[in-house]
Amino acid sequence: MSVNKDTKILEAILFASGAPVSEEDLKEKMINKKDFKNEITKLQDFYQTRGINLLKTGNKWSFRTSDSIKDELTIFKQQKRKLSRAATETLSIIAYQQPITRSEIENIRGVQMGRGSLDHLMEIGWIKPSGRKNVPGKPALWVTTELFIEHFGIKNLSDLPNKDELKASGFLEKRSAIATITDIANASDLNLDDEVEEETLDDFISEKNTSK
Amino acid sequence: MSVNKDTKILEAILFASGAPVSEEDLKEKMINKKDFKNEITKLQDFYQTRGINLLKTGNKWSFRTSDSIKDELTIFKQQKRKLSRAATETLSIIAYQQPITRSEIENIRGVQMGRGSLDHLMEIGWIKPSGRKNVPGKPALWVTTELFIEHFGIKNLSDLPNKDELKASGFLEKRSAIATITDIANASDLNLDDEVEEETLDDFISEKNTSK
Amino acid sequence: MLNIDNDLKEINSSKQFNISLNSYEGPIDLLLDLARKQKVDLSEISILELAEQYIDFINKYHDLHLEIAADYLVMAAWLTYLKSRLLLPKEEKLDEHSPEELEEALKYQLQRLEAFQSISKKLYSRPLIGRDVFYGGSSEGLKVKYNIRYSSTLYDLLKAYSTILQKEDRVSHLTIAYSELFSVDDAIQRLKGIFGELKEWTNFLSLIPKFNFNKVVNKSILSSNFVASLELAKNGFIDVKQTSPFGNIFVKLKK
Repeated sequence: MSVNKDTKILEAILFASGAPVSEEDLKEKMINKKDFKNEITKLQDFYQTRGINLLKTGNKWSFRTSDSIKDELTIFKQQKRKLSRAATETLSIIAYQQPITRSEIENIRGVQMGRGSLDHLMEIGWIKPSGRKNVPGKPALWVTTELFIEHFGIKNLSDLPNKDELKASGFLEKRSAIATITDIANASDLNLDDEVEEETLDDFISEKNTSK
Repeated sequence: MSVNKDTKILEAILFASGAPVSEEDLKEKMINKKDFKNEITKLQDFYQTRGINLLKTGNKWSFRTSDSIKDELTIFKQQKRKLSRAATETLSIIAYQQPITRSEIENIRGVQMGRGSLDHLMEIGWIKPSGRKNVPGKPALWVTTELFIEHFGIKNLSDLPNKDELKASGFLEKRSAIATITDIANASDLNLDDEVEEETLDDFISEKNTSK
Repeated sequence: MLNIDNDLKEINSSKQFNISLNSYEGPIDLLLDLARKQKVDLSEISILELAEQYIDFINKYHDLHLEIAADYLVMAAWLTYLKSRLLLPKEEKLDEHSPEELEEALKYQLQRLEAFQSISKKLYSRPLIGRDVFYGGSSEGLKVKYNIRYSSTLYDLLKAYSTILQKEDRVSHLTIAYSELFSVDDAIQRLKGIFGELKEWTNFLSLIPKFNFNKVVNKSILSSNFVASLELAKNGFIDVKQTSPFGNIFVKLKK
C-alpha cells in the first residue's frame, strides 16, 4: 500500500504541531493544494475507528485521542523543573566535597545560605545528613544519596570528572566576559526558588543559539 | 473495520505522551498484557508507510514524523546550531568505542581534544561519564546516553550503522600501547607537548583542605 | 600529481592560508587529506611519498612566516625521522620499532581516522530528532496527572561546580585601587593658604581649582573644598553666606 505524499505531509504536520492547525496552513504545505478537501476527508476516515481521531474545530484540524478510550486512560506526564542556580551549586559542592558542613559550603560559595536550601535538596532526596563533625558545635555533615547517583546517571561518585578532566572537557572555559559578570551576579543571588521549566525538545536544541 | 481496544490504547498513549514510552509503561495500560508484542508489531506495520512512524529505540517506543517527508517539514525546524566537525567525530568515536577515555579519543583523532567538544556533547545530553578505567590516573570513561539512541533513532548500540564493517576492519579494537603513530610520537622524545598529569578524585577532594 | 603547490599559490595570493590550516583537525587529519589526494585506497598509499608531501607542506607554511601549531611540527619532525629510517639501508636492530612497523602504524591510524570520519558523517546524516523528524502529539481530552520531576542534569551540576572552581581561581585577593579623589584635609590646607588674602566676599566657586580631571574627581574637589570651608567657618576662621536656596555661596576671612 503506497501512501500519497500529501497524506503523509498532512498527517505529520497535524501530529508534530500538537495543537490545531488552520486549513490555510495545512494547504500551504501540500504539493497539490487542490486536493486538500479530498485528502483531509480520507485522513479523517482513516482514523475514524483508531485510538486517535482527526477532528475539525472551527477552521482548524487536530488529532485527538479517541473518546472511546478516555475512561481507560490516565496519562502521567512529568512536569520538569530545574534546580535554581544556588541549589545546583550547593549540590555540586556536596557531591564533590562530602562529607561537608553547612558553614563549609557557605565558605566556598561566599554567601550565606537561605534556611530552606539544604532542606529542599533533602526533600528531593539527593542529600542527607550523615554524622557530625568533631568541632565545636558538632555541625551536621551532609552527603549525597543513592537517588542522587541514579538521577544524574552515574555509576558512583568517583565518576564525577576531576578538575583537570573538567578543564580538558571544556567546562572551565570562560564563554565571555559578560557571561562571567552575570555568573557572579546570579551566584550571589540568594533566591532559592526553582525555575519552573517545561522543556520541549525544540527548546532544548535551539536553546544553544543563545549560549554562544 | 473494528479496531482492537488494546490497539487503540497503545496508539493513544504513544500519541499523547509525545516522547518515548517504556515497554513496561505501555503494557501496564493494556487489557491483555500478553498481547503486547503482537499489538505493537501490528501498530508498527500499520504506520510503516504513513506520515508518522512507530519506532523502538532502546527499551522505548515513540511516534515520530516520517523521515521520508523531512524536507517538507521545514516549518518546524528551529534555528539550530550545527555540531562542529570535531564534535560529530568525537560523538561517533564514543558511540562505537564506548566506554572510552578522552586520551583514547585523542589518539584516534590524532589531536588534543578541542575545547568544548566533550562538554558540548554532554550539554546536549548525548554523552556522560560512566566509571573510570583501571589504568594509572584512573581516567574517566565516556559513554553515550539513552537520549542519544532516541535522538538518532537507533534500535540499540549493537545496531549502530556499519558497526560490523568497522569491527571487521579492526578499527574498533583498542590497540595496545605502541600501535599508532600518535603513541609512538608521544612515547618518543619528539613530543613537545606538556603532558597534563591526571589527578584522581581523591587528589582532587583532598585539595579542599589546602584551599582554606 | 598533487595540487598542493597550486593550492598553496592560490591560497597565498588570496591570503587565506591560515584559514586553510585551521580547517584541519590536526596533523593526522592533514596527513589523511594529503593521502586522499594521493590515492583513493589508503591501504596502497606510499608512506614515504606522503611523508615528503607533509614535510613539504609544512615547510611552505614556514616560508610564508605563518604560525604552525606545535603538534604539526612534531609530526613533521617525526615524519622526517621515519623518512630517513625508510631510506637508510636496513641495519641491525636500531631500536624496538622497524621502519616497516612504523609505516604500518601510520597506515592503521590513517585508515582508522578515515573510517571514523566517514562514519560520523553517516551517523549525523541519520534522521535526527528536532532536525529531520519530530515528536508530537497532544494529550488534550485525556486525564493527565502531573508528576514534578527535577530535570537538572549532570551537565548542570558540573557546570555549577566549574563556576565555583573558576571563582576560586579568580577571587583570591581584593585590591583596592589607589584613590585619586581629593581629601578634606588637603582642601583645608589649601583654603587656609588662599583665605589670608580674602578680605571681601568672594564667590566660593571661583576658589575651586579648575583641573581637567574626570567628572568624579572634579566633583570630589568641589565637595572636599565645600566641606573644608564649612569646617573653617565652624572654627571661626572664615564667614560663609548664601542669599537664596541653591544660590551662590560667598566666603571671606573673618575679621
